[in-house]
Amino acid sequence: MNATLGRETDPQLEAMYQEVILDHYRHPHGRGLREPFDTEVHHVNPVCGDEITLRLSLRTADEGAGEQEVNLSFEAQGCSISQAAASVMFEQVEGVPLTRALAVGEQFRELMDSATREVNVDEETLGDGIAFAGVARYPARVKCALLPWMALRDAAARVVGPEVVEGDRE
Amino acid sequence: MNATLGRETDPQLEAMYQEVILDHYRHPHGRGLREPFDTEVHHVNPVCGDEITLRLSLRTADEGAGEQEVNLSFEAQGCSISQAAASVMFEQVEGVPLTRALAVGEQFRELMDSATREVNVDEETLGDGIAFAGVARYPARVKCALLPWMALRDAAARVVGPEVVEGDRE
Amino acid sequence: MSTSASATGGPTVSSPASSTGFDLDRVRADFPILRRTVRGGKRLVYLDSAATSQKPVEVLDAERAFYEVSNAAVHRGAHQLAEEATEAYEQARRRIAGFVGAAAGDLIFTKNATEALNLAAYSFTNATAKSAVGADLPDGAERFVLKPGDEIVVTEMEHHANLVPWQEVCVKTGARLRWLGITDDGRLDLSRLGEIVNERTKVLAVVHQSNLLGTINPLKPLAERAREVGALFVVDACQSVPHVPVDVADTGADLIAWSGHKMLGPMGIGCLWGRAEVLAAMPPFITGGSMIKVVRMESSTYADPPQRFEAGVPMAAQAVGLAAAVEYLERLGMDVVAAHERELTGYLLNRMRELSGVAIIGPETTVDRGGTVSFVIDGVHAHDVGQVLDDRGVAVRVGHHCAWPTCERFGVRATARASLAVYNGRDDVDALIDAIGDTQRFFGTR
Amino acid sequence: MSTSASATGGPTVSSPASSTGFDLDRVRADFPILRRTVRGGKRLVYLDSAATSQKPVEVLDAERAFYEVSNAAVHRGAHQLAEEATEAYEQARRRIAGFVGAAAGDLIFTKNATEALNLAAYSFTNATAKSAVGADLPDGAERFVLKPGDEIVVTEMEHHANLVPWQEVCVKTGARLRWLGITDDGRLDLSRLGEIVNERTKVLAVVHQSNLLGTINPLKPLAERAREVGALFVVDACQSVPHVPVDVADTGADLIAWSGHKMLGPMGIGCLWGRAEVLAAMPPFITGGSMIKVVRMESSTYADPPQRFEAGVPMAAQAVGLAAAVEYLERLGMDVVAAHERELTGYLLNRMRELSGVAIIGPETTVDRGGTVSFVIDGVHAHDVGQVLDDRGVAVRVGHHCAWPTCERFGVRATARASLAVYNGRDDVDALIDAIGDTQRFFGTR
Ligand SMILES: Cc1ncc(COP(=O)(O)O)c(C=O)c1O
Ligand SMILES: Cc1ncc(COP(=O)(O)O)c(C=O)c1O
Ligand code: FES
Ligand code: FES
Repeated sequence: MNATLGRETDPQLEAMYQEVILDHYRHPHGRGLREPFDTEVHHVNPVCGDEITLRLSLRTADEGAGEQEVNLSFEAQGCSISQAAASVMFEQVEGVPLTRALAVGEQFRELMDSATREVNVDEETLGDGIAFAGVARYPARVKCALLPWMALRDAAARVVGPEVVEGDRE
Repeated sequence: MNATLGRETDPQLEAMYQEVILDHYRHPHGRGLREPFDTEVHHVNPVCGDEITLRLSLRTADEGAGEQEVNLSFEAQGCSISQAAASVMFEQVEGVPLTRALAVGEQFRELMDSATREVNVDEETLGDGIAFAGVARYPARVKCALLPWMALRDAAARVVGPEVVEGDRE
Repeated sequence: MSTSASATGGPTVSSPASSTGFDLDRVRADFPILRRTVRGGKRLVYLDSAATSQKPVEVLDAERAFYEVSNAAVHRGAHQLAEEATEAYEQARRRIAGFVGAAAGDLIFTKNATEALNLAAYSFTNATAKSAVGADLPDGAERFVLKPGDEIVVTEMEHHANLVPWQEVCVKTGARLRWLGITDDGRLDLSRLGEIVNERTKVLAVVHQSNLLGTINPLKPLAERAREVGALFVVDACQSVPHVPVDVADTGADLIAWSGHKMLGPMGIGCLWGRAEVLAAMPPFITGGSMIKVVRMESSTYADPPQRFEAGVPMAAQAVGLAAAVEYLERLGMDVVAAHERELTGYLLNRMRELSGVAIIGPETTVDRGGTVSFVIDGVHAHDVGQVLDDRGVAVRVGHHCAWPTCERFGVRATARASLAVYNGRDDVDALIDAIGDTQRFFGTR
Repeated sequence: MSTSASATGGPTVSSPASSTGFDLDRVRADFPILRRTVRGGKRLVYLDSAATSQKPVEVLDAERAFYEVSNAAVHRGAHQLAEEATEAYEQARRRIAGFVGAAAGDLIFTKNATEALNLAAYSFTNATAKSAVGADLPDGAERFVLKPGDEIVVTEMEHHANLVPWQEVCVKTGARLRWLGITDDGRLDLSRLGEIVNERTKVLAVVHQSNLLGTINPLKPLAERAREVGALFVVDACQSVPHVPVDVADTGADLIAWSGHKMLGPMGIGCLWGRAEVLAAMPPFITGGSMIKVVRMESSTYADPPQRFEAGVPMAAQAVGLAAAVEYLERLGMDVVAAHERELTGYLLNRMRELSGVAIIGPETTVDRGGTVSFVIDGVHAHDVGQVLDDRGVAVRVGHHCAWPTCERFGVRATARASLAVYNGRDDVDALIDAIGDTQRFFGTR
């Protein structure tokens, strides 16, 4: 639909409202709070009042080295960017090892900084998250994209301890 | 002594440091606290920390309509302007009827406003006080010149009531 | 876009001849920022003056001239610069006070309206704390001493700046916070005024014009009720002083707060006006230099208002800039400014009411309302609205506008808000309306 | 007068080639106000920078450019202007923080140093009041909760801004105020440090460089003693940050306050730096918009620092101006600035010591002292001194300099104070010395 206004719309805006983002916004994945869960967090974006309630539990994978896998559910209200980010996040981290989920989150945070400094993102790790690259150009919207990711990080810190989550960062 | 620097000194400065002011500063009249008194007030100029302690008593004149006469004593520390003002004030109001003393004070306050607005001063009432006309041009020093007068006014208000003092003003 | 935006800057559109004898093009020419373009060469359509207004060149010149000619710390020196700076500062106080019909001695400069309202609120906290230990208080300070059972009344349409400070007072003193609600059409609900404002009420703190709804509240009945019960009547005039003539005496208020930056003045300066006897009874808030009478290591005494409330080197350059803003508004005439904005508000409301899928949050007519219009678009989040509008060069604010409870009252999380000022014209409104259509098309809701 | 003053403005004197590789004439050319004349065509000899400094044209340009290009309310919008304004404001925070070796997130903007010190002091008042009623406090806030028996230690050389707020805290909480004295040669008396700062001490608040004496206090032993007893160490750096390189970590301080207007920056902005965990533990001071997390009518929660302490629309233009001042100083090099001022201070002290009938109040050598020199002239009141100096074009400050107890300590009611900045040269000092002679002749004391 961007085409309707292609003549007028700044390419930067189109870069933010990627088709994939609008799709996730209209048809979000993973919605609805589910049981059981290890922890529940509630995050608010104070600028707009939007919020997310996120539940996390960790399951040890049936086989292998006993890596803990993410099991997520959430309920969120907010703008297209925050809703799409939550949906994409769900797709990316549900059922994957926690360490990998946190790594994606770190890459995502890095990506959001890309308007103000040279960043080093690993596109493979980021996966679909790369669609949010255009958001970084709108500083006021970066918090939207990060809302679900910050909630996940917070929830993980509560379950496995902040050291583990922080340690993952550098 | 202004002559030494006549070439350099702004006439405005010479107008403030009149010979009569410097004389009163060097040879002040009326110094020293005396008894008895009806009220004692202590005023401080918060800008410089200078102060005056002033005692006032009112005596009914021996004869005539029973007008109350000012009987004043004071102790003061401060700059040349404040000290000279106290000395001149003493000269002008000691032994005169209170209503007249307050009138002189009002004229003096009026004079101090003369740099910023058209004022109406009665030179006869003001008497020697007119020497302070140059002070009005230095707003930071106006408070110096008014320090003893404000103390007198305050003391009078305590003895005869603020209505009487205020009433005198308009 | 349907307006004749110019990519090279400068508002080249000519607005319809105004019936108020007001020359919009000339006014616009005084505001340098209106010459810039945004988002790839689009004309700046600035509809966010309720957040902060733009500044005419006179204000910038006045501030700069102060720094280039008379800069010194005021009330602190006897040299010529200090004299000039002090005179410029006090002259600014007289001008700004005169603008609202006040005496200069009753006007206090703060950094913004928020500090001004906190000054009012902390008068209660501080008087209560000092009274509890028997410390010195100014004569008349008893009315600022609170105890459990006392009540403070605000409204549901307050900006956080006139809500949170009172919540804090209540926490610290044990007083209870109550509030007047809002009717469905965005008016203050006065039906329970007599009950909610009662003998226990020590403060009634009310916004004059809501920064979210645009509603202008009737101060008269509020002032009367406050007086009846002996409550202090505090008015947040942030959104009225810049737009309509305000005379402090007419308001019936005890204290009135507003900001300089919303009335064409510089950032970093706000105002608190108070009735002389109210100010005289208030203990100090921020303490330090220049607000004292005598300082000893053991204890200190305080100067009279307004100095008592202006500790430290004040924002003299900003006061001078704000005085220039006031002169600018006076030259245009506040009646003319108000008429221009009222006419434009009517046009905006009319055009917006015609749109489908767009709802106005707040009164839908110009009766007792200002030119600050909140709206929501079906199916599009306010921040997404703001984003597309911004892309069209139209600057509006989105969010809860620091009036979160007001949003809750109307069941919305956020609104988009277009707010008008003296430099806006119909072309700006047209640009907004077009951009709303674009938004709906962009998100497929139209 | 012996200096080659020019009646047509502009400092035409050329100063002696400086050993510090510093071009005074070029610096002076950056300060428009130095081109003006005073009192009938005399060159302005500005020796009152401790009260407020003059501003280079870069600072004025930066502030103006902000208003002309990016003016908007920061942290409040999604449109391009709001984005630019927010970025300019936060970029300014990073620059200014970097200037003192701090992380941006640990720097709070206030209206002046006085507000910054009150913010520190009110943390105690508010934490104490909230704790008494069991209200919510940030984690770690216990150290801000005072009870009778607790002690707050200041010094006898504090500016009122770092004395009166602590007196107020003591009145409200029942804590006791104690202080370190001053030796006869104007040094902080540390002989009783161990006794006066003890286990009961909750705050040690000390000026880095005295604005009256010029003394630079040794922060290291003070910081160590504060840490030993677990007291919060608060430093008033108003007179040091503008003149010498300061690195917050080196100071050992928990909180440091200073003003923008004394460091070539605009009026209306001050700074409070704090260690991250200290700031995080402090309850809010001024409350309102943009410092909240969630607001409901019933109660509210607060944002993290620095936002928690920046309620209301902030002074973004002034932050941008202050960042330009910092860039200006960095371009000169703070080491060079400090060396220039130290050399000039030595010259001033030397020349002044030669005068008869003139006494310096404060250290007489450049060891651990800055370029702020108070003096008294036998037989002439400080205000009369200031008046004749002013007549010669020499602007000094006279009075108690908001350090009244320091005056009392030295048995003087008021001093005249000459204070140096980067734009001063030997010609300014010479003009001062000549004018002192004139003063003595004028009043017949020489
Ligand atoms: C040492 C010291 N502390 C505090 C202050 C207060 O600074 P401000 O007036 O900018 O708040 C000053 C200057 O006035 C000062 O010199
Ligand atoms: C109604 C109202 N009150 C208070 C404020 C706070 O003003 P400031 O942010 O300038 O302190 C605002 C604006 O932000 C406002 O619109
Ligand atoms: S606007 Fe609220 S999360 Fe995007
Ligand atoms: S300087 Fe203190 S009274 Fe004149």
